[in-house]
Amino acid sequence: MTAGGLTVGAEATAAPVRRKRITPVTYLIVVVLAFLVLAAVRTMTGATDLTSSGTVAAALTAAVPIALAGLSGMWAERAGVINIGLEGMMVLGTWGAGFAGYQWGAWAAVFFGLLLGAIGGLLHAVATVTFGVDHIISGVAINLLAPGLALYLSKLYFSDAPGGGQKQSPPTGDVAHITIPGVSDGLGTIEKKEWFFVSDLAGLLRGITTNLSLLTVLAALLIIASWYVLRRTPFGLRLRSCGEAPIAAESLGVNVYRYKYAAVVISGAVVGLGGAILAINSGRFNDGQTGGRGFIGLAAMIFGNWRAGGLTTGAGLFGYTDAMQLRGESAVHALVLLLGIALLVLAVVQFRNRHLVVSGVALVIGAVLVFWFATTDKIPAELVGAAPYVVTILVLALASQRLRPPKADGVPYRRGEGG
Amino acid sequence: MGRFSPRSILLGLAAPIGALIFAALVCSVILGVTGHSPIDTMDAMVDSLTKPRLGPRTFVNSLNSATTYYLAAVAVAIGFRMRLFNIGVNGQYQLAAMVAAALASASWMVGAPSFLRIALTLIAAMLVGAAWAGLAALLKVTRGVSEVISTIMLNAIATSLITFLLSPDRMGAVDPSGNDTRTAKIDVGGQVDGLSYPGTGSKIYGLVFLAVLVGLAYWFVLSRTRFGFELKATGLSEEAAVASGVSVKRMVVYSLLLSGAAAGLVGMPALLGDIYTYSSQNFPSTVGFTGIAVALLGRNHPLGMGVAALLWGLLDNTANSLDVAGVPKEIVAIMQGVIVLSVVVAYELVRRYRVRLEQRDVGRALGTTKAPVNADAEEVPA
Amino acid sequence: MSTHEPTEAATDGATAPLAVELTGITKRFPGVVANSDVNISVRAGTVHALVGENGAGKSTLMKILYGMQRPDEGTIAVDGREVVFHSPADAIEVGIGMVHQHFMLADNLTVLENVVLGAEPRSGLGLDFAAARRKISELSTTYGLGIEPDVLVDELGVGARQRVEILKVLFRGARTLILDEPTAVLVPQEVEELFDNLRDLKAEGLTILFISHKLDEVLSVADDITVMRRGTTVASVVPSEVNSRQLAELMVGSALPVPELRESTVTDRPVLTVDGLTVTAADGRTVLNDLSFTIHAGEVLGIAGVEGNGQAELVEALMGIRALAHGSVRLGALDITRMPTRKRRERGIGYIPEDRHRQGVLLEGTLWENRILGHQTRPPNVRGPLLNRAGARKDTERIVAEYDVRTPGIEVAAAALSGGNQQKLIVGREMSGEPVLLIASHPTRGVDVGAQAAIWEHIRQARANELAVLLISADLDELIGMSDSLRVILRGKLVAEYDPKTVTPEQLGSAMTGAAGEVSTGNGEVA
Amino acid sequence: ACGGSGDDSGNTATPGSGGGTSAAGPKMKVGMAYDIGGRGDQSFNDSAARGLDKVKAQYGLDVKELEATAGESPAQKEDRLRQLADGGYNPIIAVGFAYSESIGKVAKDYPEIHFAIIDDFTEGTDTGDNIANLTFAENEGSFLVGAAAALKSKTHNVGFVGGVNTPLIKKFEAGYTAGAKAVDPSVKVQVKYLTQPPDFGGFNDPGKGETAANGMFDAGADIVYAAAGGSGSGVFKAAKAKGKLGIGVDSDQYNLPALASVKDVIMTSMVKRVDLAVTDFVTSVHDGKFAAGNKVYDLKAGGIEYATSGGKIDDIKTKLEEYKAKIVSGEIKVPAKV
Ligand SMILES: Nc1ncnc2c1ncn2[C@@H]1O[C@H](COP(=O)(O)OP(=O)(O)OP(=O)(O)O)[C@@H](O)[C@H]1O
Ligand SMILES: Nc1ncnc2c1ncn2[C@@H]1O[C@H](COP(=O)(O)OP(=O)(O)OP(=O)(O)O)[C@@H](O)[C@H]1O
Ligand SMILES: [Mg+2]
Ligand SMILES: [Mg+2]
Repeated sequence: MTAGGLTVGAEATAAPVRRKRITPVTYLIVVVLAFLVLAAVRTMTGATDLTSSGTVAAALTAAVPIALAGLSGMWAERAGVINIGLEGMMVLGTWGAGFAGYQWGAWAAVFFGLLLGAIGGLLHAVATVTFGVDHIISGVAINLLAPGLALYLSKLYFSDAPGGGQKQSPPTGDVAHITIPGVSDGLGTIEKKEWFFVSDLAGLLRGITTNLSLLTVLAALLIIASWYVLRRTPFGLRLRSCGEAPIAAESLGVNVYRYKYAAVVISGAVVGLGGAILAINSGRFNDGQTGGRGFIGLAAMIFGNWRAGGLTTGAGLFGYTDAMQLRGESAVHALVLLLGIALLVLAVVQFRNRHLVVSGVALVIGAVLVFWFATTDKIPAELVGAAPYVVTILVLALASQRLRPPKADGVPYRRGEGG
Repeated sequence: MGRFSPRSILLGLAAPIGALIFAALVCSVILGVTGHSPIDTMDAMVDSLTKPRLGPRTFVNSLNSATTYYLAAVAVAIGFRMRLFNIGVNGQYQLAAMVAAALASASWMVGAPSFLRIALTLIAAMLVGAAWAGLAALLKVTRGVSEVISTIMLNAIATSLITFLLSPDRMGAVDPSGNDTRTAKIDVGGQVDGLSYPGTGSKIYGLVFLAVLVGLAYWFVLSRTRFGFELKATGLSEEAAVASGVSVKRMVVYSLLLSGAAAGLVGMPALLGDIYTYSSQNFPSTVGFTGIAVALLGRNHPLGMGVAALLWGLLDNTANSLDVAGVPKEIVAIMQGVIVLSVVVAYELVRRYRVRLEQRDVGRALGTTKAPVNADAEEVPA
Repeated sequence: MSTHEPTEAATDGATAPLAVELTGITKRFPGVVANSDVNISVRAGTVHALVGENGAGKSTLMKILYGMQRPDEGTIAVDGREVVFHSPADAIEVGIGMVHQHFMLADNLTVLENVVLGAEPRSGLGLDFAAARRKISELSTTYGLGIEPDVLVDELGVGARQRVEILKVLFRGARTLILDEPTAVLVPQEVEELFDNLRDLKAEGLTILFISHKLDEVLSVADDITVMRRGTTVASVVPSEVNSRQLAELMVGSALPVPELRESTVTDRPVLTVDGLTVTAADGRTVLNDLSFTIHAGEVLGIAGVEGNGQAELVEALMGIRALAHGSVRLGALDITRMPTRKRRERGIGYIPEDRHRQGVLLEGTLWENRILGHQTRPPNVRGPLLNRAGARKDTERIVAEYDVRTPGIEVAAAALSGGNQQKLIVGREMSGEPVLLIASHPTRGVDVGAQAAIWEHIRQARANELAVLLISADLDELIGMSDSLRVILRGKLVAEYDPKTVTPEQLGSAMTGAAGEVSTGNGEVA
Repeated sequence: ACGGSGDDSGNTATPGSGGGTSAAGPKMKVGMAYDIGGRGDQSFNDSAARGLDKVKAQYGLDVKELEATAGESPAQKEDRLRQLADGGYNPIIAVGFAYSESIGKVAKDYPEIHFAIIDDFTEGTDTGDNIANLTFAENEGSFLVGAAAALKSKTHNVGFVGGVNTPLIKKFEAGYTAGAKAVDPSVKVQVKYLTQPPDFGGFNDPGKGETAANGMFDAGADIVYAAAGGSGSGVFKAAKAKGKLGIGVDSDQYNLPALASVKDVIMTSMVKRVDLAVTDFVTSVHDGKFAAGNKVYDLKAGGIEYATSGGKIDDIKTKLEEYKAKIVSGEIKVPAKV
């Protein structure tokens, strides 16, 4: 069995003509329109949590580890190595943060998270690049190994530490949080007015300027840096060429092994950082802390079409719905309406593009959601937690699928055997 | 060169045995470095299989775990065979077990003949598992949604759905202790009797035979039927399969449905043979992921997965003994990870060696192994 | 004809300095000696051609010269100095560039990215896109390559891709160019353009090593020719002293087979009737536009065309892999327009796909499993829903014997067979079960002369038994020799029809590139 | 009552008929099977561990502590108890209701061994002649902290963050709401559970706790009760950032080292004296006074308390004591279900 999966259903492989690229301007227009709809729904339903600064801040915090997991996946897969071991490497990151954090503080925690994640990445690189092991298998093995190792070491190091336990570390400490004083308060006043759009925008801005963790800033910088390095530097070009056409890269003197190693180790470090941030934001390392975020990050990466911007959007969407479901049921209820409206808009768009079936399905689901919203006051508490997952599936199912994984993703490579 | 030549068998054994030895070495090093004695650890593991009372119990528990793991592995393997990654076995089996438990304990079932009740329970579990997997299939063939994402999402959604359904107003029952949310208990008529094993009161799940049956069916379908051939062909080369007239979309739907149906059975041995209720507290909740590891370790092979499931079950069930002996039982998880990794590395190394041998054989058969300096000897057919 | 020992060639050109000298090169692979004591001397500023059968070891030798493979024995000297290459980077360093037999391009990267990869101009940390763009445009105009730097390679046709490959080499300032079968996918006109480019390069003092199976081309462009057979050099000649027939005999050690149909067996019973076939791609482009033709029992219809003009889509549409936007397809009297692939195959359509590794075989499957592929609903492979393994094995033995598949047994994986033997197995399989129609895409591509002759013979025999054949090939000699009638496809349309008895490859080439202008149907005589 | 502080060394303890220990004999062997969190969870299991440590020092016990693995099967829980029993441990304490089924089965096979299970009493499942069920009236303690919250709230708006939506945690919610409403019938109580079973991550995800608490504070609450195990630290973190207050659970969280950085926002804690139950139980076995059946640790028995560390509720202590007295006397019946 080779990794990579079946291509059936994803029509993306066709269409070798010049595709319409979304220009920044259209992108901006779409974003503003979407925000207008959001503001309108907020005004209609009075569910202030839809756009409140608190939601935005919580969404940001929830999104960061997922975005870093996705980013990590992108680093590896851009070089042609599938990394399903993200979850395990993230666990290593959380443990490293717990280990270093309680002894030397939060920034040491960050560093150790990076380091342990990178070691996890190195293991994956040895298995997949040097030994040519199927990428999925190696990833699964790492996902088994890492939590076991973390717990084993926890018993060794944390059991007797003050405030620690067999399955958790003592507190890691936190890094500084920044608030822009005047701005935050001013925006807060506007946010409270509940003016259409203006207050919503204020909430958004306040959410990202108030009590912002430096780690969030670090993550944002890392995403931008990754984009730059992969897209704009020789190193990035060579790395991507290993994921698209390793034999071609080899034929131009690129040492494919070295770049694959670099990519997978960076991948491990990035997701390790995600783990560290998770641990620091929670205050300590905990068994089972990652809770599948590595997998969700992988989903965000696929959602984002193996691109930095896309995966950030995916993680943001996930973080947003997750924050919302934790903050209040009324907002989730309003979310149903929002989703309904979004689907109805999609139905119209798809109808104009003559995708009649998709349009019809979107119409029906959209109508059902709007009806559901209209006839109920709240969503059963048990189901609220599913909101982020349902939204992700719906978005994936109904948005047009133009996914394009790196061509040699998951394909084994050995030097001197190609061509 | 036959598949069963001595050389072939020897090579086949070299990989797993070498890997196990290597894994034992790695774990010894980890134990040694962290101040635990590898020998004592080994002792504790051996003890847990040989001591009176403990030994038979560990064996029975391991066999029971293996039964569950095996079913999960088959469910996973059906997809893997055609490079379809059903990460969602976990959600599928839990949802299926919950609905089946509710059905089996329903009051209108109580009078029915035992055989019928059990059969209905199993069928319901398979249907629910298949339906939940079918959602992922539907999303894939109609919208091209990667089954990796959709099944991860469906796992989480299943969790919410189960809690929703487990409310006493819906499919759940009131728990007398007030500490659990669960379905009503299945009474004796709906249970499957276990098999006694000398030396312990623990019983072997009666449904261990179901696992064997599923394994046989898996083997038969894959290696003896057209469907199995097409599944394998799709896995080896999607494009070749399409060119040969296989409808890959249909195969995706069938194999995910089958995979889901097998997943539906995962919870049944424990449900009908031991726990008798689907409880949010006490029903094993990660078997689907174990199934992935077992399938990979057993290389999707019906017998290989059986061996892998047993090994896994044994390791899992010696964990308590390690703890008692003062060795952190997490070493078991480490061992499992190292085994998976070193087994596949070993297989890969052996595979490379085997390919070289095979090419050499081909070369010999064609007479090109020795470079002929003057090639005029061989003439070209006109 | 005068041939001499390879070493003499060196003395022959003693006047010119040697750009490359390979001495005593030996390279062994598991089970094969790809190169055995090879000696070649290449004079600077010349075009040196390397010819030989499939598997003679040409590509391997060139990969050794390019640092992609390490020789087991022997030495390499460049410009008189001995060198040791550890990777292509070392070879590029001393001014060697190689255009490989198969494209070495990353589809999802732009032309610019493909070209600069590994030799990127930098500004600070980043890649200096402006400088790269400038240099590429410069080279492109100098050599008339017509390359835009910012398009995705994905969007380029084969000709353009070939030029990108050459640009890659020039970009690195190579003084010695290795071109491994650069013309295999080009039509005659494109080949001419390429050769013009080569002459320009030579005029600038560059040295070119050139591999081709098309001996006429070799004779027209080369200054020296080295012939390889079974891993070693057997002769060194100059074009003025040999003709292509002699060269071919040097290559194979005996006379060449020729593709030809002896007498017409065409009947008037239509087997395949295509009417108004139109296919659109996922993005809405029309890739096949209103195609209509009929193939009768005992007739071979050849389709000529530059790759990428809709041949692949046509085959897929006929096989039921791709849906039609309009039009109908009939097999005999039966409308099969909407029939799934399997049913079509059950009705007697055999299929030799263009890319055997991707579509034709399961590389990891055994030979008998490959025998079942595509015939998994028919005896002797199955009984009802069950496989008949014994039946399949037995019939595989038959194919191996009848089609001379060289293999140690039927339990080995198909990957262990050479390409030609894989192809013979596929042909044998598709000829099983008495097909009424055979769709053959490049049936002899990459197959050596012996196997080629065998495959032609099998097609001939089946045709005599009233098989209808749709033949698609890039080898114009094969097309002309094997077809009863010929059509030309260009940009998804059938633009011309020729009688293979009278048409020349040049005429076909013109029509294939659209250079023939108004010639269309008027020029061709209907068969 | 508190565990007697009599002798320091176990060797001088009175020989017990059922305990199987004697002055001259080997040390008494106590087996403890924790739930998933294990020793050091800074919460429920840790409280049991504290009790064990105390009696260990007191009687010089030989103890063996094992803990559960996430996602394990009931058979593995059963095996854990049997290993302890086979190893000669007596008594054996199972911490947490997850052991309910297993302890019932195991106890039947080892009639000479004394068992205790914390937090569960199910007739026919984990009852027997050799099983002591140690349960707590969490609703009563929650009532008091609910009352404290309502008394202290300036916004008439308080919150409840439950870790996982289980009946046990709902019991906390029921008491809390009742207490708050008893003080101020118009008070608004916001309720949120972090996860749904079988996802028990809600007991161990401070991030979720923080988000949920922030939501409540933003919606007007000024005091939030964190009945969420390890996730509580997130609630306190949110409270600290927003200048609000939190209420702890299980132990006196003001004094936990792991929460030192947020202790100043912990108004009080609903203390569940698992340690007391453990010491009581071990002492009873040690003294040969084992009693099977349900022993409820409630306000009256001193098994449930509210913490006063930090002095934030000193001003309302009298009122709380009044409520406490009413509950103890039975004048107020605290609901156990929502
Ligand atoms: N990586 C490899 N491993 C094993 N054998 C190889 C490898 N590469 C080439 N060979 C063998 O070496 C021989 C020479 O191959 P090579 O590709 O050099 O032939 P060629 O002359 O270029 O043929 P063609 O005309 O088909 O391109 C072939 O028989 C092939 O079997
Ligand atoms: N990259 C490779 N890795 C391993 N083996 C290879 C590789 N390339 C070629 N081979 C082996 O070399 C042998 C011949 O391959 P190839 O198709 O190049 O042969 P060939 O002589 O060119 O055949 P044909 O003339 O039919 O094209 C096969 O056994 C094949 O498995
Ligand atoms: Mg070849
Ligand atoms: Mg070649």
